[in-house]
Amino acid sequence: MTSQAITIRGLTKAFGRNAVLRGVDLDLPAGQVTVLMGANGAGKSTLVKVLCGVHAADAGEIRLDGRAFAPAGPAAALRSGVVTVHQNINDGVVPDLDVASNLLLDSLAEGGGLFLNRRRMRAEAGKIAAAIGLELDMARPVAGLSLADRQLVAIARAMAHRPRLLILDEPTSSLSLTEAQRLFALIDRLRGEGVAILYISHRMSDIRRLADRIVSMRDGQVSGLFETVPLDYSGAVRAMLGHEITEVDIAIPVPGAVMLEARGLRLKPEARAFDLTLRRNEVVAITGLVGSGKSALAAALFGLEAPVAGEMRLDGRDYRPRRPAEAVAEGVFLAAKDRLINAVVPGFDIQQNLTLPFTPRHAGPLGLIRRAAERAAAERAIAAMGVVCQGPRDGILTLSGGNQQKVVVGRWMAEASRLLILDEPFQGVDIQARRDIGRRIRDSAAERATLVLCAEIDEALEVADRILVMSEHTLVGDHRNENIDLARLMTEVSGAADRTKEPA
Amino acid sequence: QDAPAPFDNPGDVNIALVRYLSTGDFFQAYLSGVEKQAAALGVNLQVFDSRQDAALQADMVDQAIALGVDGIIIQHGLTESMKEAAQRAVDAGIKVVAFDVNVENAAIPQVEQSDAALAQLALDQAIADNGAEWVAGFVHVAGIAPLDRRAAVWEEVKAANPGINEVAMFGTLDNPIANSVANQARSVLSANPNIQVMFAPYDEFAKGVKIAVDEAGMSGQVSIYSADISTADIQLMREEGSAWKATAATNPAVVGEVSVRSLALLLAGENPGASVIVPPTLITQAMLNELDIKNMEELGAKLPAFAHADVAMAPWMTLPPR
Amino acid sequence: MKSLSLTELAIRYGFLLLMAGLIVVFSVLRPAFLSPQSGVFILQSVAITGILALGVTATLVVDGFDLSIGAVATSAMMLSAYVMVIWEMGAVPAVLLCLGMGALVGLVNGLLIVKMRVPDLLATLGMMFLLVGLQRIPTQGNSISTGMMLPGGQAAEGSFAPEFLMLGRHRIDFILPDLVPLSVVVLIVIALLTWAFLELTRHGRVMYAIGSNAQAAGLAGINVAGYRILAYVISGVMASIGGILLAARLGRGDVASGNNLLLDSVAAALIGFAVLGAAKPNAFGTAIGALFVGILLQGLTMLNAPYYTQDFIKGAVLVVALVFTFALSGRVGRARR
Amino acid sequence: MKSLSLTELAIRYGFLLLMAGLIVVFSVLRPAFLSPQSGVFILQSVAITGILALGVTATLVVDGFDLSIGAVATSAMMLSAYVMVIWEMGAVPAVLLCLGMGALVGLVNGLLIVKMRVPDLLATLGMMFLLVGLQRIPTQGNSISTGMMLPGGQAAEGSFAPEFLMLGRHRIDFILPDLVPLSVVVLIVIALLTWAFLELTRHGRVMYAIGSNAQAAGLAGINVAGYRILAYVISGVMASIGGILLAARLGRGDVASGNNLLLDSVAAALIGFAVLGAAKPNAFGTAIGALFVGILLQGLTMLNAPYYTQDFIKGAVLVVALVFTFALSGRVGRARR
Ligand SMILES: Nc1ncnc2c1ncn2[C@@H]1O[C@H](COP(=O)(O)OP(=O)(O)OP(=O)(O)O)[C@@H](O)[C@H]1O
Ligand SMILES: Nc1ncnc2c1ncn2[C@@H]1O[C@H](COP(=O)(O)OP(=O)(O)OP(=O)(O)O)[C@@H](O)[C@H]1O
Ligand SMILES: [Mg+2]
Ligand SMILES: [Mg+2]
Repeated sequence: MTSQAITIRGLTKAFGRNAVLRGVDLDLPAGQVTVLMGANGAGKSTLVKVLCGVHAADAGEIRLDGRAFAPAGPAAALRSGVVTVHQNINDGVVPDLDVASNLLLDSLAEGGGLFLNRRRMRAEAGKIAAAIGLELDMARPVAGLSLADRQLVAIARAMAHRPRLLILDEPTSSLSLTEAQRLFALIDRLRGEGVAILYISHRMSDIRRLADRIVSMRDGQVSGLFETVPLDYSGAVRAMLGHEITEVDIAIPVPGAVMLEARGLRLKPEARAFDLTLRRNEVVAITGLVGSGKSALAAALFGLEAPVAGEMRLDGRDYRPRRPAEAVAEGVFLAAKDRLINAVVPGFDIQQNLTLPFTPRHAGPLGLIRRAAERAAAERAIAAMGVVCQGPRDGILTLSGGNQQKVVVGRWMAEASRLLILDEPFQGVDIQARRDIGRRIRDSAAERATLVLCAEIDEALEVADRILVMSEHTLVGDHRNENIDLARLMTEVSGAADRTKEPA
Repeated sequence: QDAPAPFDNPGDVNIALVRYLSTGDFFQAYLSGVEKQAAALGVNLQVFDSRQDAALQADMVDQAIALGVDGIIIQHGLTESMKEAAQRAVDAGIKVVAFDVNVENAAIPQVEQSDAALAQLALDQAIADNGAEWVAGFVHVAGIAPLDRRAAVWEEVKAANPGINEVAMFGTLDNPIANSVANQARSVLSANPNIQVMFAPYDEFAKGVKIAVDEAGMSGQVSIYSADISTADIQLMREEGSAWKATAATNPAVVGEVSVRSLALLLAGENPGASVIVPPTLITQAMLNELDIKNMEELGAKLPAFAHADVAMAPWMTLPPR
Repeated sequence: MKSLSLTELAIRYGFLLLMAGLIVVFSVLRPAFLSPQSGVFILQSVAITGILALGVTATLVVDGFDLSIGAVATSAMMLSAYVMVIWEMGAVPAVLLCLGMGALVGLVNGLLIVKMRVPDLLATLGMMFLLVGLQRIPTQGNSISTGMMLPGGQAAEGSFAPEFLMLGRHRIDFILPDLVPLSVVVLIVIALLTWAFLELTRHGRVMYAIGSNAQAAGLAGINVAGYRILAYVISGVMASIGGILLAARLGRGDVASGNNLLLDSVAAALIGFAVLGAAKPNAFGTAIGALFVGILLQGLTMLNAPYYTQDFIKGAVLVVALVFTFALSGRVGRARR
Repeated sequence: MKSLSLTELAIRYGFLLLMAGLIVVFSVLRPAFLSPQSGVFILQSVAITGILALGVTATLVVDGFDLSIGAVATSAMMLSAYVMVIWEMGAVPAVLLCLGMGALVGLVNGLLIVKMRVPDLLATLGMMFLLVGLQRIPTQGNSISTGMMLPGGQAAEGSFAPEFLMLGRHRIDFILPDLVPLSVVVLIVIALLTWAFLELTRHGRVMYAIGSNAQAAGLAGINVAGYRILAYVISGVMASIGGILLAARLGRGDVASGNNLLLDSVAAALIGFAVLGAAKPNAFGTAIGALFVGILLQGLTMLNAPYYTQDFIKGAVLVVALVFTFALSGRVGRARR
């Protein structure tokens, strides 16, 4: 038996009447990676926030190295060696400060000299960044970094801490394969140094790569513990869901008429031009590394940014949207990635979030909103997407991440479209929800063309009829999702990555 | 007649006007009086506006000293902040006059529009019109020197006439003043519907009270007495059945002219006296109606006492054209 | 309907209760406080700030802020006086020109903020100074009233059109004859329209979305720039309506700074956050906020409280009411997020 | 060092160039503008607003806002006068009590905002009204000066201590004898300290972190509540220093002075956004912003421009300078994010 760095007994936490943690018992041994699995809303992030001092537990006890541990705040938790990388990247970095300050943010908080020593700060920050292979100008403001780099900055800072317990809440949700790999190597090293690691993820590939033991969580309680090698992954999934996971079985339908036809599309001046054809009743996934240009393609199709060159035709007519409103009017919808930044309206309830793009359709003369119609539409969408909530008038932020994701994807499926673009629709959702959303996408696809952008190949395989590969802002592969040559697909994905790492 | 030095060559004479208050008709009219008299004398005028910043006003005196002006008119301000600055100017050999601010300096003549006389004239008229027994409302904001001086007279008159019963005192300088005072006066009138006389010794106050009296439909019952005057005030006083019965005022333009002339006397080596008082005029509603006076210019034309004050005069001085 | 806990009740209705308590106290001390005239008068005294505050609310909804409203109102006052007294035109052109001026200023504010990316506080502060100066240039700092001397030497012949003055002075029969001034009717109509616009129409909905997450709103196909400009135009037009009413009440173009109008209407809009526990800008709350200040000042004036104790009590009540709402609600309001 | 493009140069130095241009124009038109006295005068004229603006900057840095600074300054002025004239105490207790009062008001503001979750604009607006009233209650709205009548009937015997008055009036020899007033020295010292605190110390860095993303800062172990309260305390103390200087210059507790302090210092702090293309609150920019306004007004006064054209030009130059900076930089400033 390894020593138990952290023992948690009978932990409870409720928000108002919502009992989120209902007696959690959990041990986190030193030198091991404990993977915490759980459906969206199971309470994983809440558990994390109790451990790192953001929330106080209602009852129960936590012991760190045998001593009672009840941090008064994040600073206290950090001092005790409990270091956290939060799920929400907005919780990790300070956009207006430079990279160096961000990397040293917690040491700035801790104390030390009064005056800053710029040169020493840069050197120290450089070392921290180098440990995770992050090559950035230390004087650059974080606001200009890509999401992946921001995520890496937050991770690097946590890693530099020599923690007792390291908590990573979905750290790879916006990382590319290579970056994730570097993270895994670092985790391996810390594990070797005897750090207890709590790793939360919905990605089976991460879990398979890292887990020493798996704890499944369901409805605020631990529902399964798996420590014997080989780990029982399907048992863990069963324990977290309470039932067997439904298998996906892609039956590729006969595609209909051409819906979108792009010729000679060039997304960047230096990128190669490519063609793209999307048909009615066809679900096409585009996969590729983070930064390979998937979102740039979405931006071009949705009128956010004009392509450098190329012609587009939609349903047989010229299509050149200049702004999202025009794209929406033409029936081209985009569910953007990074929901908290690009999709969630925090001041709104679920219903208002669901109907946001289509308020004109729920409004009568003078623009007066017809409440009944709006509510009915919201309830339909909630049922169709399987959003777990008390009612349509609950605030969006009371939902767990996965359910928020269902809302912001569901928003665009409530109305008929010609082309539906879904950018990372599975970001942060649990495996069951992923299947649910995927099925919903496929079931409703008959009358439109559907384009799904996802960096995870697994996700593409689960949803698409056809998988395209994007690299360096151009399409480099086209596969029918039937006995796919995965090896070739992987080379197409990463081959380009070896040649150039695109500056963010 | 030949002007004495330095007015034999007036183009070389530079004077400065250093102002504390500038926003409003009174101050604008005062400025125009200063400008006209300066032009009539042919001297150069530099205007410094401190926008009610007393510290800045003191600095501006220093600035005027540094610019090497020959004379300075200090218009309003605080005794405490201006006293030393004024002394510095005097020490630098510059002639100084002060309007409506006591800089406690024997070398500096003080031009005054005599707030006490203003208030007394208006209150005498109120007693003449209404007898010595009435229910009164008083509009006042403490801490503003001229208003405080007018309030002192009010206290004296009240003490001398025990029949005057002050039931409400209110006032505010929130901008626009007339609108804010109107709001207050409405409340006061509904709480004290028996008020007969409103003493509002500042025309912005009187305007506000007049609006409130009209809105409350009490014009027949309440009489307003005030101080100061402007074209807009004349219009209001002459409205059909106006409650605004009388005001006591000096012509601000005349005060401006007198200020310049007092300074000119000093510069010419003559002595205007320690205190130059511009006498106020009582202006009643009846007077305005009889003479059919529509604006300040007609007021000046038809009430000569208002158009020109025969103070600080010298035979060699050119007066502004009328 | 969910049943509410005591705290929730306190948050929702605490502020309204406080207001009711004030009314009771004032009525006991001064029975005249409860008369219909007194009620109408309170409304009249807050009509102008209330209208301005509703305009500010529109900009607060899109997460903006308009510091220029006071200056727009006084500019409208000067402009209407200029049009009627000096150009000798009628009430209709005066009103139209003022509304046009307000819309134009709002448009410029909006373009500065949206297209030129100048932060809202900065752009509208600059506009404020600019207007405060500009409105005084045509008359060289003089107020405008009938009979004033023109630079040419003759007296201005024009005068305020009677229909224009009616806007500020005419009273319509309601319960008692000649009870309700037109300005109160204007306030009520504008408050209802603003409320309906913000709460009931898709445009209002979209503006709240922009205020909460402009990026997400833009990606939902909403014309974010257009709506933000619209909010400033609304604010400018409302401020000019306030200025028109002010001119109609005063009957002249007064060279006033408008700073107090600004502060009072911002106070009303911000107090609105606390009404019904909204914790966000909202038209109903703004109207109640304006009314609250009106009631407080009316009552205190009736009690002969000098102006400085009125300020003090206004501030103290404000702070207490807000602490009550926000501390209890545990929600962080959205004033600046 | 990277070489900068023309646009970048324009963004960085455009504002400073504009200022230099103004100085050249004014100097050509009025050679006296360039004298040391004139320079000192400009500094002195902006000393008090500059100090207040630096305090506001501290709250802007943590994404807050302090509307109560003007009222704190005038309260400090009244308090110091009260202490010396009515309680007949010396300069040291007067200064200490004022600083303590400023710190206390800042603390209360901070607690309201941080602990009671009242939005900053609301809390400080309430505090503003409260102080405006409170400061007049002890003297029933009267100004405080030596010899004033006390409620008891006798005259106040105390007077402003000479050492206190020196703070506003003493001039030290520099280049010319008796050139630089102490208040200018105070301004320069405070500006340097604020700049060093915000730019060079870890506390300043941490405050910027809070302003940029308070949530992330808190999760990194920063005492967000503590620093935000600190910012309001700094702001309160700075405002009270401004009030002390004002009292020392006036030599009396004047109820009518200090009306424009709030807007002028907010303007200076906001103009600071445009300096060196910072697009965020910063001490250097704030100091330059205050100086800019001082130069503009001094130059226009020397050119005999009436007060209203000064307002107009101040507004116009502000708008143009800001459009220039923000439109070119393409960055959205952080005024309200
Ligand atoms: N601050 C809060 N206030 C109210 N409810 C909350 C709050 N934070 C979380 N919850 C609720 O607690 C429950 C658990 O949320 P939590 O974020 O812990 O889930 P999770 O397991 O991390 O889910 P995901 O995989 O989607 O991230 C959800 O029902 C959520 O709505
Ligand atoms: N840091 C950044 N700042 C501004 N724009 C960016 C940044 N990173 C990416 N973009 C823009 O966003 C669009 C999409 O970027 P990217 O090339 O990263 O797409 P992607 O491959 O889909 O990435 P992801 O896999 O993360 O969705 C492009 O127009 C790109 O220029
Ligand atoms: Mg989570
Ligand atoms: Mg993408």
